[in-house]
Amino acid sequence: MPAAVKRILPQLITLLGVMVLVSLVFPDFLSIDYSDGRLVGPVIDVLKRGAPVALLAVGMTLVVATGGIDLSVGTLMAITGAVAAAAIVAGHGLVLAIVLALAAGLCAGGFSGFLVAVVGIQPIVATLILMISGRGIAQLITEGRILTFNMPGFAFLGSGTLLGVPVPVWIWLAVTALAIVIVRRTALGLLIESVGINRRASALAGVNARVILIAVYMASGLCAALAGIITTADIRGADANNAGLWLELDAILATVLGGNSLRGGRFSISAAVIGALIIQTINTGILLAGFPSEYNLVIKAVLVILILVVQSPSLAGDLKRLGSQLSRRAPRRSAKAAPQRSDR
Amino acid sequence: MRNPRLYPLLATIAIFIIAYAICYLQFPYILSTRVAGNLLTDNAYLGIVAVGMTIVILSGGIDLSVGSVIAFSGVFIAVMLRDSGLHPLAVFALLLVITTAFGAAMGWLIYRLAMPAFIVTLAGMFLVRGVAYMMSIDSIPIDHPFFTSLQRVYWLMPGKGRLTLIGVVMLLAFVVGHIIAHRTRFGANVFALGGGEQTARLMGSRVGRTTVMIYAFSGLMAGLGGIVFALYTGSGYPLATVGTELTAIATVVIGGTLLTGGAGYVFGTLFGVLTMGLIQTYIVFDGTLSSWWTRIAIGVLLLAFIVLQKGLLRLTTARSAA
Amino acid sequence: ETVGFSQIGSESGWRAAETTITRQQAEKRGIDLRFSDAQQRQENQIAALRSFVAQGVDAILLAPVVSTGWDNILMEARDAEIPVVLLDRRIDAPDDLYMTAVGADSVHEGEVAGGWLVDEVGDRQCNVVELQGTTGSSVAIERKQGFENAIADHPNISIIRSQTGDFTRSGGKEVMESFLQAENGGRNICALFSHNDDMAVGAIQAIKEAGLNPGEDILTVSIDGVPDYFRAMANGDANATVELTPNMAGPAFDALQAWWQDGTLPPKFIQTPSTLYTQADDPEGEYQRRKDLGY
Amino acid sequence: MLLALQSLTKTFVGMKALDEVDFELASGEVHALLGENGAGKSTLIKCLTGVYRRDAGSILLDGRDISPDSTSRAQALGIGTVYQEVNLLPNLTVAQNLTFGHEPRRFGIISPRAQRRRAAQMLEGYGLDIDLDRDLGSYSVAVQQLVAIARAVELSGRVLILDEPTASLDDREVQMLFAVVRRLRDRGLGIIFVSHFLDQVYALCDRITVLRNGCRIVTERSDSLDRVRLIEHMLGRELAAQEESEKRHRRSAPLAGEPLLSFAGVGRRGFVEPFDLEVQRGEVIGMSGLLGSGRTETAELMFGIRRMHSGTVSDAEGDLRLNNPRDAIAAGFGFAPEDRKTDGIIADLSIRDNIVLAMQARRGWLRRVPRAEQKRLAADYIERLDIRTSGPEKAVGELSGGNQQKVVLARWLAMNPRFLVLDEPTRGIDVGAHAEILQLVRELTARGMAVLVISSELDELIAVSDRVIVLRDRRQVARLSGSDITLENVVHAIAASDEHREVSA
Ligand SMILES: Nc1ncnc2c1ncn2[C@@H]1O[C@H](COP(=O)(O)OP(=O)(O)OP(=O)(O)O)[C@@H](O)[C@H]1O
Ligand SMILES: Nc1ncnc2c1ncn2[C@@H]1O[C@H](COP(=O)(O)OP(=O)(O)OP(=O)(O)O)[C@@H](O)[C@H]1O
Ligand SMILES: [Mg+2]
Ligand SMILES: [Mg+2]
Repeated sequence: MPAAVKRILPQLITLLGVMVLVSLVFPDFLSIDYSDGRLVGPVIDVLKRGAPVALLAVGMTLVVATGGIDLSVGTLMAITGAVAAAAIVAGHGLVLAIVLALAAGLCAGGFSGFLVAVVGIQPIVATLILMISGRGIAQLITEGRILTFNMPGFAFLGSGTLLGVPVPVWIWLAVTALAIVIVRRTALGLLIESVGINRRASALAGVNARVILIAVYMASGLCAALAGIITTADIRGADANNAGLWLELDAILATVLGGNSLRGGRFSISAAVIGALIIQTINTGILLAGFPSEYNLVIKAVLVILILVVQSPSLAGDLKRLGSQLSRRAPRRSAKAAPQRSDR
Repeated sequence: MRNPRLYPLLATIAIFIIAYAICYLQFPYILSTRVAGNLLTDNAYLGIVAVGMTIVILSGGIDLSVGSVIAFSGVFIAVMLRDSGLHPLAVFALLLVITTAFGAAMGWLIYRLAMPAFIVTLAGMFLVRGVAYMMSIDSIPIDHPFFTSLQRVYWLMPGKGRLTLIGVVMLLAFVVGHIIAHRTRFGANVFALGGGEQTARLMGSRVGRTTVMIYAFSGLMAGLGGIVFALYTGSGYPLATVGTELTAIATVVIGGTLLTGGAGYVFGTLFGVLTMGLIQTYIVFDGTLSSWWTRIAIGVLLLAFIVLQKGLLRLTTARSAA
Repeated sequence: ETVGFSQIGSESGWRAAETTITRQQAEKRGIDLRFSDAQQRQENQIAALRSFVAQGVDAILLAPVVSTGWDNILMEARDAEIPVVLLDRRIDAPDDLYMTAVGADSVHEGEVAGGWLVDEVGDRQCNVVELQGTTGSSVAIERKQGFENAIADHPNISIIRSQTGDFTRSGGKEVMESFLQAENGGRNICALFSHNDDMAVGAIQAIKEAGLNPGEDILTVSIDGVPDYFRAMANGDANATVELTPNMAGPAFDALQAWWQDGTLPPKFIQTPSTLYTQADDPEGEYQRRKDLGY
Repeated sequence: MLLALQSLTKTFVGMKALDEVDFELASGEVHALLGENGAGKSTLIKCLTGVYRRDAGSILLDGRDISPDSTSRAQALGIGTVYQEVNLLPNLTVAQNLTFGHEPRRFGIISPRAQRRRAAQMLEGYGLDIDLDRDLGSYSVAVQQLVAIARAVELSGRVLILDEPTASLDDREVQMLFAVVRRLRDRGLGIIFVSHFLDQVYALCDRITVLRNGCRIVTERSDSLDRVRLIEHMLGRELAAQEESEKRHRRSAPLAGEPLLSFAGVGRRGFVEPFDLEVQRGEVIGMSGLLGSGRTETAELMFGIRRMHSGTVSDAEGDLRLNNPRDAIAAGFGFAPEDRKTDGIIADLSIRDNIVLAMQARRGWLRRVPRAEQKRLAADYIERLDIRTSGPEKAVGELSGGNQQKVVLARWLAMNPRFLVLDEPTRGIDVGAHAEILQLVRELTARGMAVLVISSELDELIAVSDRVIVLRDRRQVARLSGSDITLENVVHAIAASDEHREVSA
C-alpha cells in the first residue's frame, strides 16, 4: 500500500463509518440522481456544503504544521465576501471582484503572519485579534446589512455546476490538489515541517522561518478568501455578521480529525480535507435525520468524541499491547512493538 | 527588579495603570468607586473562569468549554430551583460536583487519548451547550428568595460604589488561584507540565493525575463562574456566554501568561480581566461607536496592549542584560 | 437630554436598520444618544446599563438580548430614577421596573403568518417545512408558537420538518436544501414558513436551484419585511411576509418626551402593528421605500 | 545484590534495543555501563526507572521484585537518575527544580524560604555560585547538568544513575562530581555510571559492564579489564587500526598566504568582548576555556545568531554581512551547535530530512534537492559517520544521543562549508566514533576547510588543533600555536589570573 494512502486510511475508514451511520437514519443518503445536467443527492450536497470548511482546512493544516493556529479564518470569509460584494455593487467586474477579495485575504493573512513571525505574538492571540475586529471591518464594508448583488457570473461560483458537479466542489478539489503539489513537489513541505517542529534549530540551519510563517498565514488567508467567495456567491449576498461564523473551529476540528498534530510538524492536507468531509457528513446527516434542532450540538459532540476515541493512537497502542499479551501465552514470546509511554 | 520572571506581570500592571490614567483624563468619572465597583461586579464571572483558565494555560493546555459550562450552570440552577425544591446551596454544591467531574473527564480523555486539549475541550464545549439546550431552550428566570437575597448583597463604598458579593468572590478566587498555582505541589506540577510533558514525567511528576486535576479545577472554576453569572443575571439561558472562553484566554494572555505554558502569574490575569473591563467601559462611556467600530476598537485596543507589553518586556530584558 | 441605548448587536440587517432609525429619530428630536453595542451578550448589556446609570443619563433604551435576568440592573436604574424603555422584545420582569415596552408581539406575528397560510390553502392537504431562528432565542420560540396556534385547528396543514437556520441566509439555504433532499426533491412540500426573511431568501434560492418554482410549487411565508424579501415577492418568488417595523425608537421617544414634558405615563406595552404583506400589496413599491433604510 | 536486572528485553518498532540483558549492582560500588552509541545504555536505564515499559524481564531491588511503572515510583523506591539529555524544567527556578516533588511545606503550602534553604544545601559541594531564584533555563547546559546531578543525588536513597553526566562538564566540575559520587559510594549506595570518557571510567568505577547491540557482552572488575580489551568489547572487533589512527598526529603548518576570513574587533556589549581572529585556509582552531567563559557566545556571534555590536568580518573579496544564520551560511559558514536537542535536530523528521535541511534551505524552497540525491547523501553519511539506525527514514528523535550528534554533523558536512564551527562536536560520542570524527575533521581541513572546534575535552582539543584560543570572562586571554600547544600551557592559560597575561601572544 502506498504511504500516501496508508496515511489517510484511518480518515477514510472514519468517513465511511459516518456515512454508514447516516445511511441508517436516512436510507437514501447514498442515492444520486442525474437531472437537468447535474448530479443531485445528499452526497453531492455534502461535497458542496463541505467546500468552505475543506478550503479552510487546507490553509489551517499548513498553519497548524508550523505549530500555529488561525482563528481568524471565519472572519476572513466575512471580510473577503464583503469586499467581493461591495466591488460588484460598486459596478466593478467579476474578475476585479475576485481579485480584490483574494487580495484582501492575502493581506489579512499577511497581517496575522507578521504579528506571529515578526512581532512574536502567540498565534492564538494574534489571530484572535483579527477574529474579533475583522468582523467589524466586514460590517463596516457592508454597513451591517446583507449586501445583495445580482451577477450570475459570480453566483456561478457558489451555486453553478460544471460537468454536473457543483462548482464549489471543483474549487476545493483544485485547491487541495494544487496545495498538495506545491508542498510536496517543492521543498516547502519539508521547510514548513521543520519550522513547526523546531523553529530555532531550523533557523540555525538557515531556514528563513519568518518568511515561511508569514507565507502559511497568507496561504490560510487565501483559502479563507476562496471560502468567503463561495459562501457569498452561494447566497448572492455578503452577510458580514454571519458568514463563516465559528467555521474556524470546524476547520481546526477537520485538521485534527485528519490526524495532524496541533503541536506542529508532519502534516497531511488530504487527510484534513477528508476530516472536513467527515464533519460535513455529520452536519448534513443531522439535518436529514430530522431530529429537533436542540439535539444538533449534542449529536455532533458525541460523534466527534467517539471519532477521537476511535482514532486515538494510544488506544490503538493499548489494543496492540492487549493483543501481544494474549499472544504471549503462546509458547514463543512474541516481542511485538509495545508502544512506550514516551511517544505521547 | 532582580527577577526577570516578574517582568510580564509588571508590564501588565503598568499598562493597566497607564490606560486607566488615559481614560481618566478623558472621562474623570471613570475614577469613581462606582465605576471601580462595576468593573469588579461586571467581570466577576469572567475573572473566576479566567483563574481556572490561567492554571490550564500554565500547564500548556487550553479549555474551550468554559463558556458553555457557564451557560449550562445557569440553566441547571434555574431548572433545579424551579423543579426540585432543593435549597440553592444544595443546588450549587451539586452543580460544582457535576462541572468538576466534567472537567476531570475531559482531563482524563486528554491524557488517555493523548489528544490535544484544544480538540477535546472543543467537543466538550459542543456537548455541554447541547445538554443545556436539552434541559431548556428557553431562558428561565430564577426567583428563589434565598437566591435573590444573595444577589443583593453588597457593601457600599465611599462614593456610592458597590462592592458586590460576586466581586468579592472573584477576588477570593484570585487569591486561592494564586496560592494553588504558586504555592502548592499541584501548582509546581502544573508549571512542570507546561515546561514539557516528557521532562515533567522524567522528573517524577505524575502527569496523568495532574492533567485530570487541572481540568477538574477549571471545571470547578467554570461552575463557580456559572453560579456567579446566574447571580449576576438572575436567570438561566442556554445561549448565554457564547465565546466567553476566547475572552478568558485573551485576559490570561494580556495578564502575561504564555500560551505555550510554563510561565505566568495568576495575578497577572486579574489585571488582564480588569483591562478587558476597562476597554468595555471606555467604549460605553464614549457612546458613539457603531457596532462595527466597537468590534474594531476592541481588537485594536487588544493589539495595542499586547504590542505595548511586548515592547516594554523587550526594553526591560535588554536593559537587564546590559 | 441624554439617552443611553443598549443595542443587542448587529446580527441581522433588520437590527442594523433599527439602529439606523433610532439614531435618525434621536437626531431629529435633538436627543444625545449614547449607543452601546453588546455583541449579542447579555453581560455586556448589563455592564452597559450600569455604565449608563453611573454616567447619569436621562433615560435608557434597552433592546434586550434575552427575556430574563434583568431585575437587578433595572432596580439599580429605578433607584437612580432613570426611566427604561424596552425596545422590540419584552422581558420577564415585574412591569414596575420599566416604563414601557415598545415592540411587536412575536406570537401574534406567527399567528398572522399562519393565518395567511390557512386562508391560502383552504382545505387542501399541505405539508409545511419550518425554518427556525436561533435555537433558544425567544423570537424563534414565540413565532413558532404563534404559527402552531394558527394551524392548530386545521389538520390538513402539518409541519413535517423543522430545523434551525440560525436566522441567517446561508443557514436558510443549507437547511432548505436538506429539506428538499429529504422530502422527495421537494415534491412533498407545499409551503415554507420561515422565522425571518433572511432565511427565507436563502431558502428561495435553494428551491430555485432544485428546479422548483418558489411561490408556486412551494408557498413561502415569513416574518420581518426586509427589502430583499419584498423584491422576491415582486418577482413572484415569495408569497407573504409579516412586517416587523424597525422604527421602535419613534414611539419610545414619543413616550419619553411626553413624560419629560408633563409626566404622562405611557401604557406598559406599546404594540407596533404586525402588518401582513402579500404579492397584492405592491411589493416593488415597498422594496423601494425600504431599500435605503439601512437593512 | 542491591539491584538486579534479569533478562531485560525491550523492542522498539523494528529493532531490539535490549536483548535479555542481565545486570547487577552491588551496594557500595560504582558500576560503569559502557557501549557504543546506540548500544542500549539509555534504554536500559529508562526501563529500569519506569520511563519505558519493558517487554520482558524482571527488576529486583534488595531481592524484591519491583516493577516501577513510572519515574515517580522509581524515585519513591530511592532510585535517583540523571538522564542523558538534561531533563529539568527551564521555566522553573533553580530552587524549584531542585526541590521538585518534595518541596518543604507547611499545611500544604510551600514555603519559598525553606525551599531556597533546602536547595542551597543540595548544591553545596558543587562549587556553583548561582541565583537560586532565577529560571534554570538562563544557565548554561553545564550548570543545568550539575543541578540535575544535585537533584538526583538528593533523591537517591539506594541507587544513583548517571547517564553521561560529564559530557558537558570540564575538569574542575568532573572532579567535584567524582568527590560527591565517592562519598555516596562510601555511604553504601549503588551507582550506575555511563560515560564515553574511559579515563573517567577507570578513575571512578569498580566494575564495568559492556553492552553491544542490546546484548550484554561482559561484566568485569575495572582493574582486571584493560583499556584495549574494553574497547574491543565495545566495538566487537580488533583495535589495531584504530590505535594507528589515534597516533598519527598530523600538525602540518596550515596553508599560508591570504587568510580565509578575518574577524576584526568583533564583539557584543555585555556578551563577548571585541576580539580579532584570522582564520587560515585548512587550519583547525581550538577554543578552550572554563564553563561560561563565552565560547558558545563567541561562536554564536560568528554565525550571526546574535548580531554583533562592533567589528567587521571580511574575506578575500571584502566585507561580509552576518546578520543572521542565513547570511553566515551564504558566506560559506557552518555551525554545529552545542545543545543538539534544542538547536540541532528536528526530532520528528527523518535522518534524511535532517541531513538535507541546511542544503535545502540554501537552495530555496522551489528547487528541491532531488530525491535520489537526498537518498545518496543520507546513505553516504550514515555509512561514513557510522550512524546506528534501522534506516534513513527513522525519525532523528528516536536515535540514541550520540547518533543524533552525528546527524547534526552530517548536515553541515553535506554543505561543504569553507568555515565550520563545531561546538562540543564529540559530546556524547563513543570512542570509535570519536576517533572517526576527529579523523574526519583532519580530512576536511586537508581539503582546505577551516574548522573552529570548541571543546571541554582538552586532550581532544590539543590533538586536533593547529592553534588554540583560550577564553576567560568572555575575553580572549591566550593564543597558542605549534609546539606551544600542550596540556600544561592550555590549563595554565585557562586558570591564570590576570597577572599572567603575558601568555597571550
Ligand atoms: N523512542 C525510541 N524509538 C525507537 N527507537 C529508539 C527509541 N529510543 C532509542 N531507540 C533505539 O534504541 C537503540 C538504543 O538506544 P540508546 O539510547 O539506549 O543508546 P545508548 O547506548 O544510550 O547510546 P548513546 O551512547 O548514543 O547515548 C538505538 O538504536 C536507538 O535508535
Ligand atoms: N559556574 C557558573 N556559575 C555561574 N554562571 C555560570 C557558570 N557557568 C556558566 N554560567 C553562565 O552560563 C552562561 C552560558 O555560558 P556559555 O554557554 O557561554 O559558556 P561556554 O564557555 O560556552 O561553556 P560551555 O559551552 O562549556 O557550557 C554564561 O552566561 C554564564 O553566565
Ligand atoms: Mg544514551
Ligand atoms: Mg558552550
